[in-house]
Amino acid sequence: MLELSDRIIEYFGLSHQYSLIVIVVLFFVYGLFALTFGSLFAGITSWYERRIAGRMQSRIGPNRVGYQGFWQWLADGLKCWFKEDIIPRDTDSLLFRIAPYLVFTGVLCTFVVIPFSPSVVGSDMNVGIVYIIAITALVVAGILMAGWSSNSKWTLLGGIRSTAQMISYEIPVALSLIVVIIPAGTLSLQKIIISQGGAPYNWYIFHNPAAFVAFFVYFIAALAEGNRTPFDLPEAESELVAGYNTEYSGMRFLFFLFAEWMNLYVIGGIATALFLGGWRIPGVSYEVQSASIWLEFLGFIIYLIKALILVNVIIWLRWTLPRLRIDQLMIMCYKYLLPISILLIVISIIFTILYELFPLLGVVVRVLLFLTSLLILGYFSYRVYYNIKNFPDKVYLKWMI
Amino acid sequence: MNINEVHSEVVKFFPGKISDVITSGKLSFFYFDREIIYDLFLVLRDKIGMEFKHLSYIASVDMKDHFELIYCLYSYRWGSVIHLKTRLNREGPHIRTISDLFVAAEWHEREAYDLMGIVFNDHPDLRRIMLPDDFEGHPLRKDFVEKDNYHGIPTRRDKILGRF
Amino acid sequence: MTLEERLNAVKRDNEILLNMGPQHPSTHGVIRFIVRSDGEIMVEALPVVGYLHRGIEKLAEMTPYAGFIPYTDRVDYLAAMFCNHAFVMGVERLLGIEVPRRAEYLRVIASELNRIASHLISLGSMAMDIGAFTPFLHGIRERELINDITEMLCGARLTYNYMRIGGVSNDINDKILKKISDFLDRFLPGFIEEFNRLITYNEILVKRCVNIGTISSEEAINFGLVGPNLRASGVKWDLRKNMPYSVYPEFKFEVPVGEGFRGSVGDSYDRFVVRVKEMEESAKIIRQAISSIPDGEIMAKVPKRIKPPAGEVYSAVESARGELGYHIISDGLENPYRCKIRTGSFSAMKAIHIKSQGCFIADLVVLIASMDIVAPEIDR
Amino acid sequence: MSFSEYYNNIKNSVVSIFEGMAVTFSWMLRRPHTVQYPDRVEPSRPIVQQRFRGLLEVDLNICTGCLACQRTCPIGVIMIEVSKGAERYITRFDIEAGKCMYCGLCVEACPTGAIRHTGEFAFSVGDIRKLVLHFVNEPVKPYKPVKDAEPPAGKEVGSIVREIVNRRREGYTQYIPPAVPEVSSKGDKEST
Repeated sequence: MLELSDRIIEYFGLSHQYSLIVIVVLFFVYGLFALTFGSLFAGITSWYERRIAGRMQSRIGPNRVGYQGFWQWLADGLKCWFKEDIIPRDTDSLLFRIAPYLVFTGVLCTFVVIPFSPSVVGSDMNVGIVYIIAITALVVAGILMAGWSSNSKWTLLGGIRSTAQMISYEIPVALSLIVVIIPAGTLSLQKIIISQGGAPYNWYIFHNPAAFVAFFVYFIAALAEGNRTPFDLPEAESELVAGYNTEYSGMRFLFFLFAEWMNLYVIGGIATALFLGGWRIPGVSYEVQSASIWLEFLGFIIYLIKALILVNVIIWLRWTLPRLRIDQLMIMCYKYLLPISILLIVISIIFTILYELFPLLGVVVRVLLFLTSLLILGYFSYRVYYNIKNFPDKVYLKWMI
Repeated sequence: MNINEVHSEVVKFFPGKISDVITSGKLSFFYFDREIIYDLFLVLRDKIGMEFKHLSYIASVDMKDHFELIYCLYSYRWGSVIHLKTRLNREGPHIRTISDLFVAAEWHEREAYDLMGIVFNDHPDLRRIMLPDDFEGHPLRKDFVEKDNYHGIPTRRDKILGRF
Repeated sequence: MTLEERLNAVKRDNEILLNMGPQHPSTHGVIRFIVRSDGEIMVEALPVVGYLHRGIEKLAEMTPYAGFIPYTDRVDYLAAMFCNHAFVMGVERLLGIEVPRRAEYLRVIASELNRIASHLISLGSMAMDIGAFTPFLHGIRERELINDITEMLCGARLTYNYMRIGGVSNDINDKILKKISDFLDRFLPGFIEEFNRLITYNEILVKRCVNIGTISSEEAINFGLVGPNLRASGVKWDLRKNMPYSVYPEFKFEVPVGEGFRGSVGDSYDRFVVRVKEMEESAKIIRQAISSIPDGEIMAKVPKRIKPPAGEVYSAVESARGELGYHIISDGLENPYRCKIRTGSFSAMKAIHIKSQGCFIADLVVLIASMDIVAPEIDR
Repeated sequence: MSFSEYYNNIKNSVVSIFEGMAVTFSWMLRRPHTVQYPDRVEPSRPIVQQRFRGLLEVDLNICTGCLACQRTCPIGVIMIEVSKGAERYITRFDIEAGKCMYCGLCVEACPTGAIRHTGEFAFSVGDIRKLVLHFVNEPVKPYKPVKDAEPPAGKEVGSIVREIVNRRREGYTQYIPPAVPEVSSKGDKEST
């Protein structure tokens, strides 16, 4: 953000003593942009998720409010805004009120670090990843407050379950990110993206087999972090009615939902930044890209597309998989994800050393991994084709009916 | 193992306490005295030749001057079903429970207690199963008269037809 | 002894009393469980039933035989055809009427279609209780086709009132036969394989259902379990095979039995898989029935006012939830003197009460769903 | 927990999740099955099949006033009043659509098929008293079936009920059963 302010000062030819004001204005503008982008993204994903869920369950999903139901999220938002915001009688009212805002800010603060394009980023901290892991602890506090203060047994159960889950899954998230930091050498997200090349095969996901597996470990652990799909235990409808946010209504309830859907983008954003080469355009070096405005905008679009693909996978997982039980969740974290991610770090170190000794090996491994991922995609599309062939319902892509 | 073979076996154990096989309509059964219920069912369940291990249901019938309990037993090993009946007097019908022999019996006996008012001695958890706890009377009895309201809620539904 | 006394008798201080009340997303229908648990592990889940008690047995004593058939639909609205069949078969035995073969075939076709529909709902809602929404909606989509067929056949989607004493009310025509065979071509190889790939072999569902509420065969018989719950525990007992009624002996079908597919014999996963296999068998029966349906009229000669001779009869049918029997006592008048209805879910509740001790709250939900209990069947 | 079991757990879950996602993705490419009733209805999927037991309807041209339907109805939902005296008139034929369970027993009991089920089902009313369908506005002579003469042409199925259903938006007016026309005291037989 600081180079951006210097470039603006030269552009307008102001003298340098104004730089403080320009930085403050820039931060304010960026804060506004991050908030609106996050909320818009959360809103539209809520509509998008219900449409995708509909399609997967051979039904249609909301298509009445606006074109194809696009304004459904606005309608829900207004409904929640005008709905009466009930605070049950004997709740711990202070904690009850603060909890949703804590959860919301916890998620929003990660936007500081997630880059949008080469120069547009909140603040390119050199402790980017550590900051992300630290700030999500705020969400845990918020959920526990919500669970405890609603003063009902069900919400208490939901709150305690989700704290246990989120705290224990922060470790695999951190460890699996370290696997990528070893070859990158830095903690700041911008520099990690810069150190990845543009073309797909020199993304960090294909850098070495450990990073390839680490991508999936991170993805699963981040899902648990965001209380999504196989791990949406805290608000397990069938058992705990709605988990920690049962007693909330109106705008407070909306903040919880905002946090959940914004979390989707956070997971997608961090994964693209670290594993899928962020806003790098294939064949364009960093210097060229940061020079022209249009290439930066293209970088932002590419970043968004990659993040959206991951968000799509998260939504798709939600409507396919059942839910894990609380003890299976813990076993999976401590017996499967943790040892595997530690093992991956060791392998990643070995590979980085090997790459120093034989630079050619790096290219070979990268291309091999890239081909294996193409192979997996090919096998997957064969399975989809097999499904379609074996059932009388034929493909019908004019699905915007 | 149809009903007659079972009857001939069982009569040897409990002479005089078991009536002979009666067939009314399409169902054949025999009566047994109230006192021998526990031993009779123990024999029926555990004797090698019979092994009636599955208690299908316990039906309670109000025969105006006395009550009757119908027990239906299945033997999966021999693929046969038998029905047994017992008579209980009108005032204060009580019989020993068999829920310690058949776990299924516990709920069937609670239903008989709830709807017909038959008390099952030393039943582990003899409560009303379907009706609220403070409901007076046992509806399945022939002489049951429904009260007009329950906690102020009218139970008689007025005839709509003809008034509108 | 009332409920409060029962709870105070066993109260311990470190327990919390959770009220999985009548209004709860995962108790199928209106049933209440008072869960005594410390944290996640349950000490006991005491079932409280009776919220859906309509006193059908008392009503039976006030309505004539022919008029009671619509009431039998309401005993188990998810598998209403079986309730019709059991009652109607009982009265026919009392009257000694011989039902024409075509009517028997129509009854078997309608019943087996109803079994598939009932199993689709029970499997779907079990998957939904564990968290997977999509299988439930795929099941409902297939069930919609069955509803259309039954609507064309007998006029209603859920409470059919299709069978009459002495036969069936409506005849089948080629349009319905074609719709049934279309449904079967779509259902047997295609849907079941896809359903299995989507959810039955899904590792998370397997891990959630294996070794939950394991009931051995002796326990199952002692609890009085019937139907898929009993067969999943390894007892090969199916009324259609062991005490054949109607025209079932003419069809070739196997009885799936639980063999501990991924865990021990008689756990929740076995009950899930046994139901999936039973759907396949029912589809085979319907195929055979459609291909060999005889001609002839569909109603026997029945007197205008049905007055069966004094006597008793117990007629049982293998319903989707096990043995469904009517013990009808008639005293020669127009109304039955007493009509006891024996249903499958009633004894399954007792099994849940015993098997829920010591497992997680999340497992209670799985146990309830795997027993496939339906509230109206319990309370009648 | 041996290593092979550990490995199998991972392999099984990866393979089964992979299969499950392939199934759901294949459903994303197919046509949804929902029929968007009431405004976008597809002709290929009729809302109501032919034998659907919808609202009951009585065609008074062919009703003989034999009260068979009233007797067979298990819950007593039909009420018919036939005036006594030389000239029998049907003065009231009410069906309480709110309490009826659409079981179809009355339709089978009717000798001439006067009472029948229609395909109508959308009948929500603001006032519960309007749920009672009144089919007799002025007294009607019950139809006497002549041995071989075919019955007079009955109205098209559903037309009578549709009238009542379309009138449901008007306010509720108390239904007064029509008075029986005075037969002249000498009881001379008019030509019927």
